[in-house]
Amino acid sequence: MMDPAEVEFLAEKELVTIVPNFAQDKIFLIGGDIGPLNPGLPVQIPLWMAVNLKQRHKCRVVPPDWMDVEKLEDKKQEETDSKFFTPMPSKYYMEVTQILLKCATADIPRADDVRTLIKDIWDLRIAKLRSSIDTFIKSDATHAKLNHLTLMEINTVRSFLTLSLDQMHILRTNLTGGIKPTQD
Amino acid sequence: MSSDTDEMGGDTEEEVMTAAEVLEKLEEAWLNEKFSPDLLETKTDLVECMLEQITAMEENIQRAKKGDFKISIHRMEIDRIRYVLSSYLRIRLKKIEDFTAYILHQESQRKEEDSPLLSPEEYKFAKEYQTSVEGHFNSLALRHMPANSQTLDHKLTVIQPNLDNYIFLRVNEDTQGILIEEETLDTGEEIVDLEKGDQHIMRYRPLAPHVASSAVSLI
Amino acid sequence: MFAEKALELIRELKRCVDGTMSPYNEDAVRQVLDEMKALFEHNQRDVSAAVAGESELYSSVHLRHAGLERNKRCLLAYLYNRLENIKKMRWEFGSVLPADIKYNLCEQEVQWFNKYNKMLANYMRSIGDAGGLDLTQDMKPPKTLYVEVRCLVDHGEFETQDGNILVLKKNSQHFLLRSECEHLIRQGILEHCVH
Amino acid sequence: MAKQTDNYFNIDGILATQEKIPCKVELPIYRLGYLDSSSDSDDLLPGTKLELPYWMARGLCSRRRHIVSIEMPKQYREGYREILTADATVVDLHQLGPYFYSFGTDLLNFDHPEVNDIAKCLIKTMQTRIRTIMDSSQNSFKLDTSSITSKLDEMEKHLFNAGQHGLTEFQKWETRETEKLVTSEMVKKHRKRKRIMMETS
Repeated sequence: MMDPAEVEFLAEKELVTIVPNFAQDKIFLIGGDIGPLNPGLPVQIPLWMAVNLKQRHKCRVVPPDWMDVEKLEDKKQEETDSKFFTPMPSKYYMEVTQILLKCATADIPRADDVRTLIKDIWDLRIAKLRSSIDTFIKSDATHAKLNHLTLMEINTVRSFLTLSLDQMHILRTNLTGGIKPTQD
Repeated sequence: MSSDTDEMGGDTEEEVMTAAEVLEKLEEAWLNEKFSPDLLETKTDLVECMLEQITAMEENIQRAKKGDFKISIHRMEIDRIRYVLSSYLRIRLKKIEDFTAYILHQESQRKEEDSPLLSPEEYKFAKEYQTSVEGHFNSLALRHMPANSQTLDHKLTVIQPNLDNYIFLRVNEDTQGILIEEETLDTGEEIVDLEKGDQHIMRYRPLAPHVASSAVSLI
Repeated sequence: MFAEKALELIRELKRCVDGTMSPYNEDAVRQVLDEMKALFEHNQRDVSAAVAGESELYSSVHLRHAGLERNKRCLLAYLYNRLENIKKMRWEFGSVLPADIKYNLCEQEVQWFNKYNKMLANYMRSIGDAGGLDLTQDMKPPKTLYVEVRCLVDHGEFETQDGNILVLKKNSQHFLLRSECEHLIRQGILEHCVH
Repeated sequence: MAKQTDNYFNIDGILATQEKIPCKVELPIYRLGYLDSSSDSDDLLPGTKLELPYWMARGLCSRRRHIVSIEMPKQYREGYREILTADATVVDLHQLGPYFYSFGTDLLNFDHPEVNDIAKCLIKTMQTRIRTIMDSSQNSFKLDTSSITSKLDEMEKHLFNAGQHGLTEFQKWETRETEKLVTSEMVKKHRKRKRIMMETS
């Protein structure tokens, strides 16, 4: 239903900080104004644009605060200790990591450790997600609150989960005796 | 190089939106349309406004100096907006094809003051599509059948979207008293309050009016 | 048993692999219509007799009626699902169908494909006020403006958006605007090279 | 509309309503004796037992009509319900009818004392099996899944495919494969088939 590339497309609207190595007046985009850019001065721009500038060697990327080995280690511990999903520092943590590690590896300290930690956190959360799906379906509940789950996480189980619940709803409706029009 | 039609004039009471706000609304409409089982109201204004913005920007690009740094950034933005527009209209077209008779019926039952379900172009397409499919059935099958079988029984053949499909949503405005499960023999009725910022998974049906009013967004 | 042929048509659809089109089964369709005709005629006879007093004949009438309806459902489902497939092909192959696929369509299906092609084109042209929007493009979110491509076949001349003429020769490599070569990639004429 | 397969044009819906039900003729059905292949009689006479597809049985047995009476197919009777309640995960639902849930749901349209128990059994069965379907669809990427999928009913297979699709799409994204613009699936398959045909002819 939704391609991960589309989730990434949404993530690319996130603002990241870059330090440009050139000067540029304000750019009037349809989606809002960007800049001005001054050499050496940090500025926030959308991720898609940062990737483009980086590819053209026109900037250095400042990693987001949370993209830091110590902070991520704490986060991993918190996620391990908690029964529930903990709030993530960015709702696009997976996509932003993935993109920045590809196009701006050199700008990110201990990039390999960051990659591993993010993947560990992801795996912890996905395992939690699967057992909560199982509990949810077995519980006869008809709805659930899913705070702190990110879009990419939702997306990996989206079809499976919605189709299962659709089916459960039909089976439950059978039981409560809704007489259906016949169609043979 | 600035987007010169920065504002979209509305009717008397409507607020005037900036191009950036229109784009945001369009993106929201795109995701809602993507995840809702039924066809939502047409957002013709948003689509037309964004297409005008793109055209204006393309003209600006033509006039700009070759090799200007900004050109590629503007072009990338145009590509991104065009993607949202095409994807949005494609999803709608698919639903129109899947549920043609149902949608045309809904549209014919619509009250004067309600917003249209289809844009004029979509309506024309839906009509032509329905005629062509029924014509095909007729020429290859129905007219060769015995006298009492020659018509399509719409009660049986109309395909409807399943409004009971499950969807994911994010709450934009506190909304009280959503009846998510009617009272049945075995269970009592179930009512939930939606708090701003929360995410839920539930059936689409009780939420349909709140998607239309933007109190919740589908994710 | 009633509606056996009709069921065969449905089994044929179920077997059909994605991206293929089985030959239009004119023979089976005719047999289904013949069976319907026979059921209908028998029923007419029995209904007249039943009205004249032999009401015990109604059981057979009901059963044949169910058979008529079943045949109708299967036959229409056969046509409907083939149209769905034809439509999908319009989006995947473009406005010209490969000859071997077209060969498997019946005449009315070819006509329907052309009609669909036309209404789709008219619709896309009517979007907005500036010449429309090609919805068969931009199938994936854009990543870069330009893409590096390699020709998989000899395709001949190609005019780029800025008016240059390129010759797309097998194995030649080019740097093109994504928006102008997406179709050629989808149709397997160019290959997108990613590093 | 209750379920996807109720859609008039749905292939699985048509196939599910083709499943057989044991019936007993209650009123004579004249001149249709040939529907019972085990007898030479011209008519179907009261007391005759035969199996009819759901769509036919439904036309002859309803609140208004009792031309035949029906029995529940064995895979929905108490014996099988007990097996499913004991441990549904080990049961080969494909063998019990490739449309176990869909056909089971259709059967509930009959006025029959067991329908409530059948409805409960369908829910329980799905609830018990869902974890296995999910885990196998999510973990066994690149492994042979046929031993699992061969025991799934058509609806479950659909769920399995959805789960696996979600995973493969994510993995393609993770390895940046999604960045590559590709030939449409239909075109690719069509080419491949053409090549095979040319090589074998």
